[in-house]
Amino acid sequence: MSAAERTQAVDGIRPRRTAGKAVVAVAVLLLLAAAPLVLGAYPVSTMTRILAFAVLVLSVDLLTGVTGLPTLGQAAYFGAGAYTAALVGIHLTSDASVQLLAGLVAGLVTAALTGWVAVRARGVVFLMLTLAIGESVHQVADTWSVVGASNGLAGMPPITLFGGPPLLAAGFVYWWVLAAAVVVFAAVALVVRSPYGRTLRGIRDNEARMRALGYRPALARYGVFCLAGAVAGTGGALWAAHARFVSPGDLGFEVAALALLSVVIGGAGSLWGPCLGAALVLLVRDNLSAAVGGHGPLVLGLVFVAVVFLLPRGVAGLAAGIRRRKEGLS
Amino acid sequence: MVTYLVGALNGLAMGSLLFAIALGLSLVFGMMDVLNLAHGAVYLVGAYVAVALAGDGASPAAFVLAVPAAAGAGAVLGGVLAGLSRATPHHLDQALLTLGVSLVVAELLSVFFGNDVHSVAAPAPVAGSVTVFGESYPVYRLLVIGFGVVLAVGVYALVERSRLGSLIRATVADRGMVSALGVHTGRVLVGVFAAGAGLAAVGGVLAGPILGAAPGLDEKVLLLALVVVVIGGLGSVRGALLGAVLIGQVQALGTTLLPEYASFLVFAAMALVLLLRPAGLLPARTAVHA
Amino acid sequence: GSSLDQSGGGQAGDAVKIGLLVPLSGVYAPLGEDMRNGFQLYLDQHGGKLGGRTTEVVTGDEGEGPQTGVPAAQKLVTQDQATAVVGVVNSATALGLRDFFHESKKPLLVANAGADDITAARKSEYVWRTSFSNGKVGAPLGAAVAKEVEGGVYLIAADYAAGREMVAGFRRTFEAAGGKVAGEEYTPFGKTQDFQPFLSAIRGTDAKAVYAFYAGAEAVSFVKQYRQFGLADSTPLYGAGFLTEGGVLDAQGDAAAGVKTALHYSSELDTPRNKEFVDAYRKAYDEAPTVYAVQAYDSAAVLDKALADAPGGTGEEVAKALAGVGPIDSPRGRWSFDADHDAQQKYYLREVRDSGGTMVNAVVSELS
Amino acid sequence: MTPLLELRGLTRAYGSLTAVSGVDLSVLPGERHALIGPNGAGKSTLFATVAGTLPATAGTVLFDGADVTALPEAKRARRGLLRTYQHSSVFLGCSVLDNVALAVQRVHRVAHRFDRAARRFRRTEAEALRHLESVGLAGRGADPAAALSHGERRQLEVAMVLAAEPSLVMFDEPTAGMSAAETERFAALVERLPSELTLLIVEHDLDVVFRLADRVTVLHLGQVLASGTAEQIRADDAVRAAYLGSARTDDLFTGGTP
Amino acid sequence: MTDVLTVADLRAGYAGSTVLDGVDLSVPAGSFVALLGRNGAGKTTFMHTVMGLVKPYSGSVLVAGRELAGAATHTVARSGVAIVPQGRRVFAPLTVAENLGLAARRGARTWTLERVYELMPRLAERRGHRGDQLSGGEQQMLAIGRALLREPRLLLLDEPSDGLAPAVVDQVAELLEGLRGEGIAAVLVEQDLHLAFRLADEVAVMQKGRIVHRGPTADFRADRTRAHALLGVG
Ligand SMILES: Nc1ncnc2c1ncn2[C@@H]1O[C@H](COP(=O)(O)OP(=O)(O)OP(=O)(O)O)[C@@H](O)[C@H]1O
Ligand SMILES: Nc1ncnc2c1ncn2[C@@H]1O[C@H](COP(=O)(O)OP(=O)(O)OP(=O)(O)O)[C@@H](O)[C@H]1O
Ligand SMILES: CC(C)C[C@H](N)C(=O)O
Ligand SMILES: [Mg+2]
Ligand SMILES: [Mg+2]
Repeated sequence: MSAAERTQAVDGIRPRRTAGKAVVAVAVLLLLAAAPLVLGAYPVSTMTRILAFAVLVLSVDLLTGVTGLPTLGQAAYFGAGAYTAALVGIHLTSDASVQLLAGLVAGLVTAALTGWVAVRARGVVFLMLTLAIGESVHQVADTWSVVGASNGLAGMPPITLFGGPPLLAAGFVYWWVLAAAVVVFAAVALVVRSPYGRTLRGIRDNEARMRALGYRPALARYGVFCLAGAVAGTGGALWAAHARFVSPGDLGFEVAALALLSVVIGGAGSLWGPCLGAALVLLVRDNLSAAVGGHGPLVLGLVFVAVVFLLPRGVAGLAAGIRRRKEGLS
Repeated sequence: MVTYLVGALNGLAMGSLLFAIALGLSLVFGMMDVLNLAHGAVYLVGAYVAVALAGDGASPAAFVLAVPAAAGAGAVLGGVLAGLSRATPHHLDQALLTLGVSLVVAELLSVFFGNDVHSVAAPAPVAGSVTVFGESYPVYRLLVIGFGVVLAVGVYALVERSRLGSLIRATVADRGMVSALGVHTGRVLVGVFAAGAGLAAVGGVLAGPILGAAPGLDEKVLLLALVVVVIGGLGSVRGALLGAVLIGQVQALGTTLLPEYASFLVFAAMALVLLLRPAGLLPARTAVHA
Repeated sequence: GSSLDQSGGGQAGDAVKIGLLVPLSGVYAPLGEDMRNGFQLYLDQHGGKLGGRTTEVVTGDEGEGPQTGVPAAQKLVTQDQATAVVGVVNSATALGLRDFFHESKKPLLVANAGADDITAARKSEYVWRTSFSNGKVGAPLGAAVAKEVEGGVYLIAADYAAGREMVAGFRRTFEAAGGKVAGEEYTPFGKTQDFQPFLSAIRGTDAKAVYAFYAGAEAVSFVKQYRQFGLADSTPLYGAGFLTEGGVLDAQGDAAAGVKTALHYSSELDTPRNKEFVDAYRKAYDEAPTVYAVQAYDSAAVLDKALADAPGGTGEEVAKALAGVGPIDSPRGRWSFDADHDAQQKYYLREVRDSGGTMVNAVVSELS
Repeated sequence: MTPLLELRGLTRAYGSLTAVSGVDLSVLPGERHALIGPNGAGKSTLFATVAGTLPATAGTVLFDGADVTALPEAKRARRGLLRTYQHSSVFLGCSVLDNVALAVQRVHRVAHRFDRAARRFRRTEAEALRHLESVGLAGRGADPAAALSHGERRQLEVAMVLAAEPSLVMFDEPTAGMSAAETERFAALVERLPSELTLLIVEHDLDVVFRLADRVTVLHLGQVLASGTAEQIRADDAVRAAYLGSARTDDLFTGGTP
Repeated sequence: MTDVLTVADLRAGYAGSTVLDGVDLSVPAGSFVALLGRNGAGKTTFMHTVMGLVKPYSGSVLVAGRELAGAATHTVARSGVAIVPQGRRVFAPLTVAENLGLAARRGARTWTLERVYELMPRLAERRGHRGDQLSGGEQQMLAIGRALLREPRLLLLDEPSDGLAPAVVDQVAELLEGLRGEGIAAVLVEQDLHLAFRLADEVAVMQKGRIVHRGPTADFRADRTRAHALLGVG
């Protein structure tokens, strides 16, 4: 490989492979879009939840994988988005796009209001500060009667789209959530590949050096924190559109932890890996537990351990490894 | 006024307990650079050892026996964790790994001991209450304070003042170079891990008469221990002590003063400390890099 | 089938599938086990049939909250095609499921979750409750305490909907009967292990008694510490029955002696119906039944009657039949559904006493 | 001519140890100024204090006529005051090209853009590539920086700092760890740099020092021991005693043609 | 004279890539071999592989006749090998005294703390300073002192003069010459050719993971053209 070619490869995009990647992406999209036509209501509703959760996971990845800030607080913004969307649904309009926008703004604003506390820290301290934010927001949701306190916020009517009829069937809700999630995925992917994404990776690797190069890392970190809040809020709105019910547990520690774990399982920094991680985690938690007599946590624990040993750099790392091996041969 | 004095005393007792529990986490975290999320589960193992051996509180001997038994069980678990965590040098992967182990351990405990809440009675001679500042106060909690003091002094001397201590700290900083000095770093790792986990399990026994044993307790304890460790400064014995005492007071005295905000107090205290001193109150010497 | 329509057929013919949604994991797992036992006992006693049909029970894991409970219920209905679902410990889960059952036109028999709204503001013709509503558990004790206690009563509960509703229910009847509240505090739910600050605060008032609502691990800690800090001897403790129910009481042991609670059941109830039930339950599971077991047991009894009246086996039919099941002859005494689909039942004043080495909830009297 | 960098009584103490003690120094625009001195003399500390990584304990730093003593590091860098690190400080998880591009994109003011993929900012990419080539790392652009050897990281340091379009660069032992060939390349690169670029170089390789520097300042125990042209310094006895030791005049190679 | 170190056909690298591509090198007891080469040639990888810090893919590493290829680092260290690593790698959170204390052996004969302090008085002055509070040169001295306290028979010196002021380089050179007198053998990776030539009995040149030249120092110095070609200078 010539020098020029190798440098081209820096972005991870080589002309030859772009085509292949696009084919895979389109195929996956088509399969996802076709799911409601062949699957029953329950699997489709499971996939809907996975998609909404994957959006949350993307926001965690943006912070953790790209910027190197492990967070246990994203559920707070996810929840803010979900509650806001539900409130909009109950009191204002059943239009899903309005709810989505409201969720996005709610996530953004909540993150902007609370993020300044967290972005001054990094590493474990950041982890604990975000945990504190998450738990405090959870506590508010758990005791504030306006949002139903611990009983949750119920009574959200089915969503509508562009003035159409209520989307009661699982499949239609799924399509809406899929479309929105794909757009979010694309947006996050763009951010990651943009110069800003590079700035964030620089901060992850060596903040002091960034400062010496003339960057203000705190500002960039605050920016990505707000951005991640917006993404998480969007995920929350999608979650609410499907569940039509929001409870404090949705912004609890468990959700935040599972989101972070999905990122680790999927391979921090990759985008599609954590999405697969999200699917794995939710499937084990929700679909396997009864089948193994309530020992879902046991299976989840074994999965975690197995992932570390079998896929050291996450699901995405596995794929990268295969690619590297192939290249080595060619 | 008396209420506050009793609150402060109780804060000390809870602080001692927190110290015993958080210490192991801090050592493993600050010294081995592994965030051991299974620490709470190991604690719970200790608590259930107490349930199994001294659940009825009738015999002080059984309670005393439970301490080494739990320490042993904890050390074994710690050894296993150490072995496993060598599989990966990445922090997040280690967190995933130890969390996985923690889920498995907690689940196995619930298989063996059921999902019911268990309590552990304090050994008979110290099960009663005495009058302190005019209020009746459990003797056992007073005992716990004394234990915390002994533990603090012992561990401080060992870690911050001995060659073993510098060996451990060096191992964290650069494992490769320590082994290049002829030291079997795997053993250091396992040793520290086992000691840390043993401490957690002993904490489980000692806390038994106060917190009991129940599924889910592992997470609560882990969370509190994490808060203590982060507030105090990672890897520092003195930090863990200060953090534990502080959180003990925040929980006891703070709740007495501001009961409406009880659920926010711990996190608010942590956020405040970390905003003012991001590396914690007394960071270990490990924590700073040029 | 596809997911683009909202189907949900019936199950005519001989067999019927019932979904049992109880916590198999998490902090509520002990309750889930009792409920499963209760439900199974009824089936076993009736040849595995409900309403004359062979019954297949499909179990879902409710977990700790709606995050796990709601999808599990959806699976029971849409995937496993259960005719009705029984269970639900957590109130938020029950409320979160309400619209789903309402719109799928499938009956949900809530066999524990206590939120008042389930059978009030958000009632549905498809949601029926065989257990209790929080406010109603608190209420009956109010008048009794007002009569028994000379002086103020301190109210303390876990800070979540159930705690607040229990206290509100108690307070209403207590104040109506002339009782005086000496103080009121809500402790962080699920986060409080040490009650010393709160107990100290109680001591700081002139309260002559305490009314408390806690369940699970918090109930154990509260009652034990209540004794350790010397309050038990000076200030009688009253509470909602969950304070001393089931495994919780075993863990509290002697510390709970003398605690008085109100509940719609006690395994010590001295009626033939209950004796027979307790014996059968002991024989099957080697332990005394709890209120949770009875609630599930009764749910099976309710379904037994309703299914007999629903020849087509569709959700609509069963729901309609539920309205006509009439009184249930239960170990807790006869009870029936009220207009809001909630259980209308008797409450008992219970006191924890030593009975041959184990602590039990002895029945003191019936509360009106 | 006003100096580009002027230090007045610059002092930096670590607790009781005063590592830099009342240093006065001025560097004219376009000057190639070397800073030498024994280990622990305070050279790196001086750099860190000038760059703003460490706050000064006392004294002033004037850069381009303005007092920057209180300015944070990032702001000084934005004004064109940059330094390299004695211990390579690169972005280990990023590709080698990204390391340099990080410097370039800040200068091109696109560091916070996220409307397009980074590779679509062609000017930035091309510039970064050019800097990589200039230090001989062009072929390594796609590798993660963690895969570079010690000496290769030193080269990357040089590329990064030059890519940030400085007006003053402080090189802290740039050729330490570089092989003879790479040192030669570095020296040649510096000689090719535009003459208005001002350099302050800490270096123990005296061949490099005397080849590149117009003026040399010797630091000893945190204080300026001597300052002057290369010849003056070479001849200074005090410098010889404190720093040079036995001058190595013997020829490296005993035979063959040069 | 026997060899302290005999490396045969050593292959090693990182995550599948091959850096050392069949290296053969032997170091006779008591002699110094300079390992020269351009940046990225694989010198550090070689040192690390001998030390057991990088696991070889194949090949043999004999230390005093004992096969140690793939052995754990501490095993290698206990067979009498010590390393002064590139980049110093002193223990940042430990004080100078603690750094040295860790390396000191009980019942040491030739190298004691006192002797190290005597040799490098600067370290004695900085006894209580943490590793990361030392200047670059001070750290290098500490790294050398640490290795000496192991009383090795084979020293792996990876650019020991890196960052040292000329006067100190002289001191180090004298020190190392003294060591050679005591019968310690060494592999010396060094960019400072003055130092390398002064110390080494033999010179080996590495290019792209292979030894491309091996011979007595005097021979190497005698052929400037070849040396320049090998080292890529000129
Ligand atoms: N963080 C620190 N804390 C305390 N003392 C320090 C710190 N960093 C450096 N020192 C001390 O300050 C003095 C100057 O160090 P500095 O790194 O500036 O020296 P230098 O001239 O760059 O030396 P070298 O040529 O060896 O790199 C040294 O004696 C060193 O021990
Ligand atoms: N951790 C690593 N992962 C992947 N590749 C590496 C790693 N370390 C070194 N390399 C590669 O291996 C090759 C040899 O590196 P090595 O450090 O052995 O070189 P060196 O001869 O010591 O160079 P220098 O003179 O710069 O120290 C280099 O091309 C480098 O890019
Ligand atoms: C008594 C408790 C089991 C009640 C239950 N926690 C609820 O949410 O209503
Ligand atoms: Mg320096
Ligand atoms: Mg090297």
